[in-house]
Amino acid sequence: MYIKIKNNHIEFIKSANPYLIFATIFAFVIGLYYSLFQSPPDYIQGDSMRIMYIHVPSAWFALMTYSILAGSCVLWFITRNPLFNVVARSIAQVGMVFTLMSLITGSIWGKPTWGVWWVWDARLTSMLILFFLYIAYIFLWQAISNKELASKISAALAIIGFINIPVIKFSVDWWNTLHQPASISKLSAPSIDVSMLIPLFIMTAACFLFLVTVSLIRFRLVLIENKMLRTSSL
Amino acid sequence: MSNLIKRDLLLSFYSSANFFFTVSFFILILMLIPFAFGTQTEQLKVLFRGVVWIALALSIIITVDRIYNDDYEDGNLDIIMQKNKTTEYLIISKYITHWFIYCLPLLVILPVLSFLFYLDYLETVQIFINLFIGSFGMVFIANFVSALTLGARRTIFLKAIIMIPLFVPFIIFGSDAGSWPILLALSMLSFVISIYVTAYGLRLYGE
Amino acid sequence: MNELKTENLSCKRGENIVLNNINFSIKSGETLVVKGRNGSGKTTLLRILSNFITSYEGKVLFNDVGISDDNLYNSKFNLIGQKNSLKENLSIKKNLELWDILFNEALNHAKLLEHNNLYHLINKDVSSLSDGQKKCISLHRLNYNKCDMWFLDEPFVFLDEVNANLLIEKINQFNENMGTVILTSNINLPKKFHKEINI
Amino acid sequence: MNELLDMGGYAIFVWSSYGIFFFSLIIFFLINISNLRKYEKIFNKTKNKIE
Repeated sequence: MYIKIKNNHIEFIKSANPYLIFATIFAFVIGLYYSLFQSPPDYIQGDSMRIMYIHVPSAWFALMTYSILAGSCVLWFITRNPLFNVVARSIAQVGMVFTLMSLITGSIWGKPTWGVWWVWDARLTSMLILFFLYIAYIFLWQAISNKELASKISAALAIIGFINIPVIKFSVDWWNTLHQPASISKLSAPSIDVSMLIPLFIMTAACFLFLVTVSLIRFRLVLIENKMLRTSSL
Repeated sequence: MSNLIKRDLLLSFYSSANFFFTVSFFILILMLIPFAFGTQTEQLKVLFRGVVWIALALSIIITVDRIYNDDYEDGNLDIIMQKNKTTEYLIISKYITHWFIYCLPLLVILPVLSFLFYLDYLETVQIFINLFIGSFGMVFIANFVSALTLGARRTIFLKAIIMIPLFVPFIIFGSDAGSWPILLALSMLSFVISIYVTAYGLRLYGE
Repeated sequence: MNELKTENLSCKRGENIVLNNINFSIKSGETLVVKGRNGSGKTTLLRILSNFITSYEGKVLFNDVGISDDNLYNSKFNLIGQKNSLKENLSIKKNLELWDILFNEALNHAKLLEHNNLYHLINKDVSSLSDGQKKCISLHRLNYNKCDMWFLDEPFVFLDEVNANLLIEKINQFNENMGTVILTSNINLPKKFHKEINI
Repeated sequence: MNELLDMGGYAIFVWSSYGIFFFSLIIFFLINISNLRKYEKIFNKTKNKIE
């Protein structure tokens, strides 16, 4: 179970880096072409529907990244393998960026669709709180000077946040049924046309490639950071 | 365990300024409602139910450093941990004293304040019950955040960022009159999590 | 007759080794001086011995029982760390009262503090005292808790000659009553004690 | 081309969201890449000193 990070692994990641960057750019270009030119406008929402192609992938990856983050923190506590800590720390900031992007694009999309920039419903509120969980994770690590301690504590915090998210989702849902009796017509379950599915799929793939690329760059960064912490404290 | 409670109570008695500060802070936040929103009776009633929770959350946040940090920084936590080999007793007595010193005064002053905001007896009792149960849950959360962030000094803003998302469920349910069973469930959940996490934080601190 | 000993004690902090293969044994009535440079792990050693740090390699045995297994061990020592454990904004008297409760023991502070010529200051705030005076009051904690061992972390720092001699006298007395003392120091002490190790 | 730029009347929303999205992603990527270069440089220097 104990996976040690060897030098040739890092060399491999290093050599894969340009290809990954190229693939990401390529996927984004294709995705942009499909989402802006090739797909038809939605018959209700018109062209504002196109924001979905960047909003939905970033929301997915915001959630997925936090799941990976919390999962690797749990695995770190179980196996004591430092690799999981490095993974958690390298993925956190990418997740934060995706969360912020999904919030921004979501509210820009909300203006033409709902008529308002922001709706206090469960999904948006828990996304906002997710953003603050990322911030807490990242900045707590920076605030504690003993870095080994910092990793442990911020990992514990990430797991608590993971428990908190469903609780918040549930309570905001409950709150909505009490305080806002369907004042805003939400998007009904979208029956997405195939012509919309293709750009969405390509954009998702592109965002995934971006996630992998930047996470691997940050992986190397975090490894070097760890080594520097070690040598300077000797 | 009883020694620690006695000592913490005496300490808060000696530095009784702290105690008056939190109560004054609580009252002053609520006092801002009429200034900010006007003095219409119906509006004040509605706002009071919500803002009383915000005031409670803020007064707990500003006291979070006093739970473990003060004792950690001057070294008293060493003695406390040496004297209490079973960390759970230590943690539970800290819960009790923190609630007793910083939440009980707020609850005592609450009926007076709610009459100032034109609420009748029944409504006051409902708010009181909710606040009573919810304040325990918030104290549990404040305790584990305090224990976890012992290594990060003087970062009250960061602690607030960590704590406010955890307070959200309490505030959502707190402002509804009949939701005390859910608050009780939330408090119990936070107790279970808190006692593990606080013990973990204190153990890490010891190292 | 108590014996405290370590066998191949090593301690790692992340990747760097703080303590490497520490072996010593100390019996009742003896004093061990732990010497070493700044950051050589003296404080870590004392914190291991007082059960605060539990993740280490090797063994720490008190009367041939591991210290983390011995439920009574925590009441057998007094640790005086580098922090003074004093509330700066309270007077000495109030601080002593708080300690009395914490240690569950009421001492005759007047007599004990007169020794260090501190009793007339008892109503002053701790923040108005000098570092040496704070250290003296911190060392006053040794009077609590009739125990078998004292762990002193840099006890002579900030002390003037008179107080340092008083402390040495106190340690000698404690040794005669079959007490064990482990103290750390990075300077040469005015008196030779029984044992000395370098780390 | 004008049709594309107009986006059926939603131009400001679509283009601003796409703009913000890609701008942030690129900036984030560049920050990390430059941080990596910087750290690698410092690390190699210290490694040479130790050796």
